[in-house]
Amino acid sequence: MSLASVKPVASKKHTITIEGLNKSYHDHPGSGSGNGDIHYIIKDVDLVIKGGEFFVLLGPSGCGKSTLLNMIAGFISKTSGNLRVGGSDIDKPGRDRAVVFQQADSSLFPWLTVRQNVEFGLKMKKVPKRDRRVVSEQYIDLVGLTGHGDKLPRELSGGMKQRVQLARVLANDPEILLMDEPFGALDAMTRRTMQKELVRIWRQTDKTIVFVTHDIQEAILLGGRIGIMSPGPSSKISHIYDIPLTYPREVSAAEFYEYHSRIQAHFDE
Amino acid sequence: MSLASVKPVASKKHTITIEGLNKSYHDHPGSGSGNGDIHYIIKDVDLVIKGGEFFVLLGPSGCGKSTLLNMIAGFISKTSGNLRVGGSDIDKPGRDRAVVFQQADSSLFPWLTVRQNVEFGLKMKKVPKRDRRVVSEQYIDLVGLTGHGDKLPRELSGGMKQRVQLARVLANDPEILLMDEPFGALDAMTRRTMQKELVRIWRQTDKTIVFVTHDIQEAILLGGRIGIMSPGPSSKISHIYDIPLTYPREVSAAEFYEYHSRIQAHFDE
Amino acid sequence: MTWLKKKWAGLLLLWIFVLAAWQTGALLYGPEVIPGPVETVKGGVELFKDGSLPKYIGISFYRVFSGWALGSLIAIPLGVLIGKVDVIRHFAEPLLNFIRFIPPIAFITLFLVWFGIGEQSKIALILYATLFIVMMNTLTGVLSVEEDKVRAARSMGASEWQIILHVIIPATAPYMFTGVRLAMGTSYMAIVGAEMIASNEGVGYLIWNSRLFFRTDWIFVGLISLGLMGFVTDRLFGWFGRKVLWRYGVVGSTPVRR
Amino acid sequence: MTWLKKKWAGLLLLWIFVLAAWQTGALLYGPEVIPGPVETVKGGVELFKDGSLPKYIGISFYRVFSGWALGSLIAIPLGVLIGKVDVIRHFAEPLLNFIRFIPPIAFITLFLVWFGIGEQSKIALILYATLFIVMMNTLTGVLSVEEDKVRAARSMGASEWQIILHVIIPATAPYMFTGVRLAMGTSYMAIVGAEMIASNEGVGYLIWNSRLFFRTDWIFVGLISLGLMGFVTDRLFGWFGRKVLWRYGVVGSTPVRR
Amino acid sequence: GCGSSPDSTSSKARAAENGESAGTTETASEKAEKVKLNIADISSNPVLRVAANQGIFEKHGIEAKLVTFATPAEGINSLFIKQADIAWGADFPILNAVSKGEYAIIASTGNSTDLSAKQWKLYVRNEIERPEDLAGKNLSFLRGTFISYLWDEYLSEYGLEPENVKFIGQGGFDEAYIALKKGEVDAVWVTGAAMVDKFEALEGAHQLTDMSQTKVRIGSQIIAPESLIADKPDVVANFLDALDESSRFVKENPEKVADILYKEVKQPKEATLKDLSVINWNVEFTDSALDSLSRQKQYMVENGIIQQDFELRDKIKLDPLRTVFPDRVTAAP
Ligand SMILES: Nc1ncnc2c1ncn2[C@@H]1O[C@H](COP(=O)(O)OP(=O)(O)OP(=O)(O)O)[C@@H](O)[C@H]1O
Ligand SMILES: Nc1ncnc2c1ncn2[C@@H]1O[C@H](COP(=O)(O)OP(=O)(O)OP(=O)(O)O)[C@@H](O)[C@H]1O
Ligand SMILES: O=[N+]([O-])[O-]
Ligand SMILES: [Mg+2]
Ligand SMILES: [Mg+2]
Repeated sequence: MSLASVKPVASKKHTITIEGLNKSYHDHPGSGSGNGDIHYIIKDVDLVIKGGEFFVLLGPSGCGKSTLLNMIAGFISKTSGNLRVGGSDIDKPGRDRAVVFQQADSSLFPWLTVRQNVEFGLKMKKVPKRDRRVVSEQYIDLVGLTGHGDKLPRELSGGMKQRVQLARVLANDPEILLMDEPFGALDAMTRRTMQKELVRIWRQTDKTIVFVTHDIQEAILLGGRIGIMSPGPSSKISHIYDIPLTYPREVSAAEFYEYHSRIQAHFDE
Repeated sequence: MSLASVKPVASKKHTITIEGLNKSYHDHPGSGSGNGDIHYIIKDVDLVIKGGEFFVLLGPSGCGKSTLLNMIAGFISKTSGNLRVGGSDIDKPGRDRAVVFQQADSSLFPWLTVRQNVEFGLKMKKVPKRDRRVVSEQYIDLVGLTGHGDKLPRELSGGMKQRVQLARVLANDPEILLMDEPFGALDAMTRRTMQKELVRIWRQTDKTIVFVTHDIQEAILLGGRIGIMSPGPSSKISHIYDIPLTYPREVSAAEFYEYHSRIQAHFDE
Repeated sequence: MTWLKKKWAGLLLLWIFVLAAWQTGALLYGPEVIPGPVETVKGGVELFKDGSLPKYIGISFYRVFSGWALGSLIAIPLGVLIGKVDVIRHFAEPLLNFIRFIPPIAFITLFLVWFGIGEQSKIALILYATLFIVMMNTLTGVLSVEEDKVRAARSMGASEWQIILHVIIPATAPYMFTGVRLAMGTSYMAIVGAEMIASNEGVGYLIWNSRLFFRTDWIFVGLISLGLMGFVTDRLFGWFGRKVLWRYGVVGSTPVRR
Repeated sequence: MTWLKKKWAGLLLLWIFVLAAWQTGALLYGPEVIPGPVETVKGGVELFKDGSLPKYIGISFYRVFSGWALGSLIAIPLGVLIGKVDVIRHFAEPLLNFIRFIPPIAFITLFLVWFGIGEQSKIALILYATLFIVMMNTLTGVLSVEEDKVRAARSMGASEWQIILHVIIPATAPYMFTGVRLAMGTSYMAIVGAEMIASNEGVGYLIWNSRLFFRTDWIFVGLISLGLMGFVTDRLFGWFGRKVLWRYGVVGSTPVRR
Repeated sequence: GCGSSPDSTSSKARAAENGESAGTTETASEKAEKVKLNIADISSNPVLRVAANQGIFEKHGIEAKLVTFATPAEGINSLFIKQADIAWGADFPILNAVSKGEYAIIASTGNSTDLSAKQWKLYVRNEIERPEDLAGKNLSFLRGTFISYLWDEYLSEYGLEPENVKFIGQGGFDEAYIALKKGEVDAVWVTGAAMVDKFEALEGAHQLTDMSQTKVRIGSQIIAPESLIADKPDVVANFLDALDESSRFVKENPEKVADILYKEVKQPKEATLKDLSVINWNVEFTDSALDSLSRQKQYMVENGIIQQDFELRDKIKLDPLRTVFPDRVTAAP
């Protein structure tokens, strides 16, 4: 909390550039409704996410937030358009883009200890055991899990598991963090704590974050910019809000309430 | 919303009276830690919940909220103390006390349609089919599920399923509704809608509600009185807040913020 | 390679591959050991023409079906009972975990004594092969009914009997279905044992008896008939489950643990 | 009635009940049909004293263990392969769903040809009985590995081979374990068939051969030995899973679908 | 001996000759209810199946139900569990059965001849040219049958000790065939046309001898519970009479019998026809039958197969046989 409350603009190379991006599926020919029609989930999305920024994707359930994030992650392929990170086209997952999933239970490796989970990426890169240990200690400390390194995921609470996910991806030193409703499964109190922690970590490390949520309050608490996705099908980024509030932010602040009302109004209309 | 914003005091008979209530478990003799010691979950709880009131039980995870609620429901037995509803001791579940569970998926009957779920209690009472139909229509409408009566639970969203739970218990015309974090599994937007709906339904019907949550904001949005449970073990009701705000309540109101700060402070200390 | 992913192409290739492997084996070992596809088809036609193959399939199917249906009908209530009543479960579990390792074939003599040399002893053997699978699946199903469902029913005024009828049984349906479907597989496996004794007809008899005359082509006809009978009835039953029991959460796909 | 719930009391009552039922049966049918507990114990002692029972148990255990272990070792990689490679799965699935209805006993002649009259053909029969269960369980396990885990590993830079080794296999471990444990049960069931052929020793031989001399007491000794062997090794294996594989999510309780 | 039978006298004529006891049986069978009998059989034996198929049992007042087992021995065992009333089989399982329960031999089927002994053939691997070469080899025997006895006699004839060879127990001839083919056994006794053809065609093996070259003659006997013999001697007699008629039918109508066997148990016709050319079912009881029984019993007692010795003559009840075929009982136990 002793850091400056406004982030310095990061270098150009981490920038995510999206131009005229489309994603469509063929309707199942067998199913009752469609007969092979093309069904657009995302249509003509243009977006530039600058290196080092905390960008929030906000939209109702089913609008295509995960679809967009998964394309950036390289998990699913685009139908057409351009999608570049730091100048190179994205066609598969890469160590530069780390993903924090909503369900820690389905994405952590339950047979590995917290430390082994955190060291997973390094082990895949064949980093020697001793070096791995140094890195994992550092990130376990960073996310506030000091002393829990030898526990298995099942021995942790939901919030702690999400911290493990964070430490696990940070240990690989990615340039971008892609987070798909990472706090959606947590209870209200834990969620509040985790939001604060994430802001702290973001400010301590030098990462670009793309954060998906459908909670307006969470979006305003976290985002430097908030991209609103229109409801699907054929959804796009309908508006981008700049949130120039200083961190850490408080729900009770007057400006906070103002942004909340504006964005809420955007959805209500 | 056209009803008066303050509920009339209801008749005496629905009152829940709790005096010196205890619940303890023997530690497992086999497990490493304990050797048959008695472990108090709840110790010396005194509480009177008046007929027709909306009472919220607020406390951190694991403090014993569900344990207390399950004793009122008659699902688990008390270790000692008094527990009466309308003058008679509680020792087993009864039609007068309906329960709305947190997980709709585990408590609804997935093989029955919405309507059949709502008619379940009446069918057990051998009410004729035609009469059942009249009642179920009424409550399906009340919870805002008009037209969804022939769907199966799996075809509904999380919020809709909780509406089915509500309609299902209301159709039995219980005197008390016991609700254990019924909106805990819903996303933020749906949860807000359901909170509003619950207040509307409570004001339209003539029920006593005991509502368990660990979300301060939810507690203040809903409760006429809020009972704070101290963290376990041996937890009790450490304080009761009166919330004399009119319904429907708004998070952004100044008084709301005041209550929120006070209760938050209670937990932080 | 996309055409490889098409189902029909895969199936076609599969069959070509299987037939080729079979023919190679036949050439390698000679027809008296492994009859080739052609010999087998000839043997099958021979048995079909004189009416014995359809008769055998019919009679084996009748035995499998009767034993399996009866076994399931007995096992389901027993499974529910064992699951619901703790005292009985304490009795029954160790016994079940002991008996389930004893193969049906070992009971041939006993069943002959009890049920005679007619259909009954054969059906009883199939029944035995069915019983434990269905019982243990039902039992597991009953034990995994969510407590919330039972509590909900109870606080809506359901009696214990109503809870069994309206909650436990429908909630356990997918487990029963899986058990019953797995048991069908075991029943087909048990038919050879059942028709080994005191029997003049049936696919199991054909397989076992053809050894005496060294008609390996007939053995193969029998094996293929068994495989096909199993495959077809399993698919039909899966389809039935999907169509009729889907609202109980029954999915029609292949059960894993045969 | 609380004492009834005590486990030892239940077990005691169970055994008294079982013994009583058994003795009643023996009295009813006569000892040559159902030998009573006393006759059976005598028969067992007789076989034990001349050393044949321990030898038979040892040799059957050796066969069951070899076939089961080999079968599992073959089935697990095959299951992973079938699960991971779509093309192969399209080939293999219909074939598996056909063959799984053909009982091990039907392959006796074929296995004799391939593996001779020695240990190998018996072990091969057990192996066959094991193969499909383990393979299909592994396959299902591979198919149910959460996509998130694979994606996480991939975006942390794991190669496809590393994903199989470090994600798919550990995540599938509980399924493999269940399959392997269920297969153990089936192996005990198959031992009678395996020892029906070209065999002069073993518990299955004892059961089958005693029929020829109508030594029903020995048949019972054999049956009880099989049940006990199965029960004990199953418990041991469950305990092993709980102790060694618990971090992979393996629970030690009885698998349902034998 | 083989020459003494079958004679052409019809059973009816003979029954008339024998006076009132057989005569009443005849009329009783026409008027009264048919007597139900479960008869244990194996699929490759034509005599019982033809008797059932051609209505011969029915004619003799018997409602027969054939129960098919894999081996005669298993059929005999079904007497113990009261699933069969009458069974047949070779000396070996018969003796095993009568040693254990209230059963008696009611007739022999007359197989102890050179001709029938010729049908048991010894196939050996080609490297075995003389009986002495069997030393140190693997010899196959079918479990629960007389073959172990046959080996014992055969080996001792050539001065070989059982300790010098290895016996491999097997469950069926198909298994023995494969084992011989693969060299896992070196010598197999086999019978039955279908099997003999297979063994004959086997490369690497040849026929060394047959059983007629040995001292061993096995008989085949019919066995029934003593209670049945005591309570319904007339039914037993009728059964034997029917069997005799059927065995004559079998000899006279080989084609028809081959058809019946194919239709009912799927035995290939060629195999049946070959078997029929040497089949020799004669309902009788001769000295050679008694002889083979006594010798085998001695072997079984000595080898612990029969645990409690017994008096053989107590276990042979020939009264029903005498009433229908008095001149065919030539041995007096
Ligand atoms: N493989 C697919 N084939 C066809 N349609 C798909 C596929 N994957 C997703 N969809 C559809 O795309 C739409 C967007 O899905 P997506 O998961 O991206 O939404 P979301 O905004 O992440 O929703 P949520 O907030 O519920 O996570 C949905 O309507 C979904 O049904
Ligand atoms: N059957 C039991 N035996 C022993 N301890 C139990 C049992 N049931 C609950 N507990 C313990 O009682 C305490 C209170 O549990 P309870 O479920 O009532 O808490 P809660 O306030 O509802 O928590 P949450 O907000 O997570 O639902 C916990 O520490 C729990 O471990
Ligand atoms: O009858 N015998 O099989 O020896
Ligand atoms: Mg999503
Ligand atoms: Mg709770």
